[in-house]
This record gives sequence, C-alpha cells and structure tokens, in this order.
Amino acid sequence: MSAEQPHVRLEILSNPLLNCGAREMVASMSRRMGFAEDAACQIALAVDEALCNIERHGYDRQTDRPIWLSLHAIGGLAQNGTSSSPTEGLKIVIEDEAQQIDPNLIKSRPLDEIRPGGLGVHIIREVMDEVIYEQRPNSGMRLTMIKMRNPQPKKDNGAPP
Amino acid sequence: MSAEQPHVRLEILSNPLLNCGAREMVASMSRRMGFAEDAACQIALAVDEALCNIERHGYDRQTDRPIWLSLHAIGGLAQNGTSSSPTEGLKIVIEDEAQQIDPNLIKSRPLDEIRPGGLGVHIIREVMDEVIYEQRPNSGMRLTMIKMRNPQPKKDNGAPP
Amino acid sequence: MNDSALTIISRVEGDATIVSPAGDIDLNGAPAFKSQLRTIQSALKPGGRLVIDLSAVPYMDSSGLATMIESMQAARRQSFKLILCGLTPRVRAIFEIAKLHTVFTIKGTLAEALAA
Amino acid sequence: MNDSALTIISRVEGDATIVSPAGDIDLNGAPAFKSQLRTIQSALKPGGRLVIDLSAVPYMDSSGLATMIESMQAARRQSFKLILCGLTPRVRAIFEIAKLHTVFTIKGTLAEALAA
Ligand SMILES: Nc1ncnc2c1ncn2[C@@H]1O[C@H](COP(=O)(O)OP(=O)(O)O)[C@@H](O)[C@H]1O
Ligand SMILES: Nc1ncnc2c1ncn2[C@@H]1O[C@H](COP(=O)(O)OP(=O)(O)O)[C@@H](O)[C@H]1O
Repeated sequence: MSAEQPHVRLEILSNPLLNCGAREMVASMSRRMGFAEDAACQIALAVDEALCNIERHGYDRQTDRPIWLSLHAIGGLAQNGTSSSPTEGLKIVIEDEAQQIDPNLIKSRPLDEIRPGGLGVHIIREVMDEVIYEQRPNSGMRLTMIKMRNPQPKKDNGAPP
Repeated sequence: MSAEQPHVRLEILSNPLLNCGAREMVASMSRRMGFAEDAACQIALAVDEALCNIERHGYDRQTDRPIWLSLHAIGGLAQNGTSSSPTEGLKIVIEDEAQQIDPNLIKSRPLDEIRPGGLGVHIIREVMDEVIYEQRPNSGMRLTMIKMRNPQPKKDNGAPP
Repeated sequence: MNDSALTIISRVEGDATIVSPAGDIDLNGAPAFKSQLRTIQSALKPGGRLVIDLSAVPYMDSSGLATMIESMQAARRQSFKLILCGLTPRVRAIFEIAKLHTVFTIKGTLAEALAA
Repeated sequence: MNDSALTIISRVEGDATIVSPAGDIDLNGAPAFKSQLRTIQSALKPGGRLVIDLSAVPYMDSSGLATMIESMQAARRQSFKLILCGLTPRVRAIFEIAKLHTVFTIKGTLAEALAA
C-alpha cells in the first residue's frame, strides 16, 4: 500500500442526498484514470454502499455528521499529453466519527437466503480487490478499499463463500 | 450570503484529469437539490471553467498544487422522506494557493470578435447569479459563485456587456 | 418525494400494473419508492401482474435491491406475478453482483414483460 | 492520448472528412483533439468539407470551443467547409452561452451534415 498523499479529498455530511455526488465523482475520475466502464461503476457502487452503511449504522441516520473520503491513484495520474495512463489502481479511504464497532462484526451474510438487507458488505467485498475495516485511533471507523486496473487473482478477504 | 458551514468540501490536485470528477459531483448534487437539468449542467460548467483557469493561469499548468472547493446548499438539504427540496440556491467557493492577481483583471472579453480563448470568465458570469473574485488573506485567490434555484432578475456583476 | 429525486409513474394495462420509476433508486430515493410500491401492491389481485420498468433508472444500490426483494416477497404472499424489465447495464450488474439476476423474472423490454 | 479519455476516429466519405470524437472535450482532452484535428486539416483540399460529429461528446468546455474556433479559422484560411453535427443538449448549451451557435454551421444529424 502506498504512503503517498491522496490526489483527492472529500468531506460530506452524512445526508444520503449527497451520496450521488460522491459516487459519480469517483466513477468519473476512475474512467479518466483508465478503468473500464464496468470497473468504474463497480468502484462507485462500493463507495455508495460504504457511505450508506456509515449513514445507517455508524451515524444511526443522523444527517449532519462528517464523512471523509480520499482517493489515491496508485502509480500516479497521467499528465496532459502523455500517451497512456500510469494509474495502476485506485485506493479509497473512507473515514467517519461514528460509533466504533469490531471490524469482525462487519461481514456479509450468505446470499442463498433471499431477504431484503445485508447485501452492502457483500457487494463491497465482491467488487473491490482489497477491503479493510478498522477502528480509527480516537473515534470512528476507517474503510480502506483498493481496486487494481488489471487485478491479480483475487485474495480471500475473509468473507464467507 | 450565508455564514453557515459548507455541506461538502473537496480538495483536488491541479491536474485537469480530475476536473471531470469535481464537475460531475457538483452536477449530480445540484440535481438532487432540485435544480433543473440545464441549471445543474450550467453549474458544472462554471465549476469546470473556474478549475481550468486556476490550473492554466493561477498555477501555470503545474499539476500537483491544491484546489479547494466547497458547496453550501442555501436553505439547507432535504431530509429523507420530506416532500420537497428546501434548497433555495447553491453557493460554491473555490480557493487556491496560486499567484494572486487583481480581481479587476479577471474579466471576460467582448464576444463579437471570434477567436479561441477568453471565453471562460464570460461563461462563469453568464450562468451564475453572483460571481465574486477576491484575493485570499495570505496567498491565492477565492472565487465565490452563487446560483439560485429560482433566480431573481440578474444583477450586473461588473462584466462588460 | 424530492422535486429532483426519483419520480414514479404507474398505470394499468389489462391484468398488468406497470410501475415506471425514473431516477436513481438509492438510499435517498428508495424509501419513497418502497412506500409507493406498497400502496400499489396492496391493490393487486391474486393472479395479476406487477411489471417494474427500470429503463429510466440509471443507478440502483442495495437499498433498491432490498425494495425489489420486498416486492418479490409481497408477490409470493399475495400470489401476483412480479416481472422486472428494461435494466440498464449498470443496474443489471448490481443484480449479478448480489446473485439476484436468476432469482427475479427479468425481461428485456416492457413489451417482452407484458407478453410474458 | 489517455487510455480512457477522448478517442478520435476519422474517415473520408466523398468530398467530406468526418471526424468523430468520443468522450469529453475539456482541458484534459482538448490538446490531443486539437493536434489530431490539425493533422487532419492539413490534408484537406480547398472546397472540401470537414464534418465534426459531436454525438458521442457528452461534455465540452471552453477548451473545446477554442478548438472548434481554431478549426473554423483553418477553414477560412484553407477554404474548406466546416460543419458540426450531433450536438447533445449539454454541448449545444455551451455554444449558446458563448454566443457561438450562430457562428458555426450546425446540423442535427450526420446525414443532414453530409447532405448540406
Ligand atoms: N460503517 C459501519 N458501521 C457500523 N456497522 C456497520 C458498518 N458497515 C456495516 N456494518 C455492519 O455490518 C452489517 C452488514 O452490512 P450490510 O451488508 O451492508 O447489510 P445491511 O446494512 O443491510 O445490514 C450491518 O448490519 C452492520 O451491523
Ligand atoms: N484563476 C485565475 N487566476 C489568474 N488569472 C485568471 C484566473 N481566471 C481568469 N484569469 C484571467 O482572466 C483572463 C480571462 O479568462 P478566460 O475568460 O477564462 O479566458 P482565457 O483563460 O482563455 O484567457 C485570463 O486570460 C487570465 O488573465
């Protein structure tokens, strides 16, 4: 994982009305970084699901609390006029000040039981190459997600099969 | 003008590759706030033109300098389940650490002479209801733009006719 | 509903009730859609059909999927037939990621859904 | 050009050279588009036609407008005819905001542009 500075930082309030802007920003930038259309949409979906979970579970539907999102283009960004994108992958970090929970409790359920709910974490783990939930040092949670442009064979993230 | 906190803050590096994400974020959020499609596109265009000018003129095409953008929904944001948007307008503030110039020198040219260039400031003033350029206290420039959902008859912003 | 968010139109054609949402079905839009769907479903007769035309839905997330699953459960309870149609590639992808594309009856166009 | 940014295809049909950019023509994409247009234009004969089909351009900003104006200036210098077509509403709006919609020859579809 790179220790470099993010290329983009976003702070939004925890109002679901704003999620569309965050996910479309990420989709749009991902396309420009060279991700294929379906991958760009997957990244946007993962971001949206993560925001929904913070808003519903972390902040218990309070709509005026902060959520921070940062994007780091692994391998860097193309400069104007260069012939191809050097971006190898996208690292997205989403942080909040919401209630802390044991990262092991954030897990997807088996999908063979068809019922509403319980799909968000599955979606996030399915579409991203790396997904790490952790508690931030003082308050809140941090979710780090990585998607590579040409992904390696997928690692097991500890999600149930 | 409202003294309230912004609902969204964005920091991007001055690489034109990232402008698409900033403008699509703003377009997407504007639609949700209740702006009509054409107005949402106009706001996105003004944001993009402002970013282009900072990147080309302010930072002289350096691609690794910071640009800050904040959005404040005047009148507030709809809460889930409410019947209509309380958002009266959108205030956008764009700041940089680039070279400072006399705000009076940032002006649009007459459009009857057809030549490339010199259209950005005209576009910004044309589509937004209020446009204020100023020097920040220590370094860089600040552009404040407001677009109302149901605009009053347009004030003269000091732009040439 | 927000001025700007999801708009939902429904109409009856023969034994089919066609619901056409327009806009994103996400955490912001799903609650209003869900409550409108419930109202529509409560008027459906056993043996009738509910067609949800998603051709004007550019985006859906797990809140939207939950709404669809609720509708499927209502269909089982009330014995009406639920048919989805008009999925854009982006919306179809999320059904696939959630392994729900084989669970719902999904048709290409509204015409195909009505003929089903 | 970036893998992802603007792609530009051109082909010749009779006396017309048709250029079809696909993607946003903004500060990120305009430089590559401008240099490709220059190359294409340098091969145009007086009396010929250059048709720029903008139907796959969802977004354009003043960098794109500047590119179009440059092309118009080349058309005057080299006596070829420049025709734009396929403008999406969002792109058409920026031509109008810059008061350029009456300055260019703008047709609805590519077929109309080729018949012009
Ligand atoms: N950001 C978060 N903060 C707290 N708990 C979370 C968070 N994200 C997920 N969870 C927990 O993980 C569970 C599974 O989440 P998910 O798969 O999205 O389904 P759902 O949200 O429908 O329950 C949630 O029910 C919740 O207990
Ligand atoms: N953010 C900025 N920083 C410094 N100068 C600026 C900025 N924005 C605009 N200007 C000045 O205003 C002029 C007009 O800008 P614009 O209408 O966008 O046309 P162009 O950028 O094509 O010259 C520019 O040439 C520049 O001198």
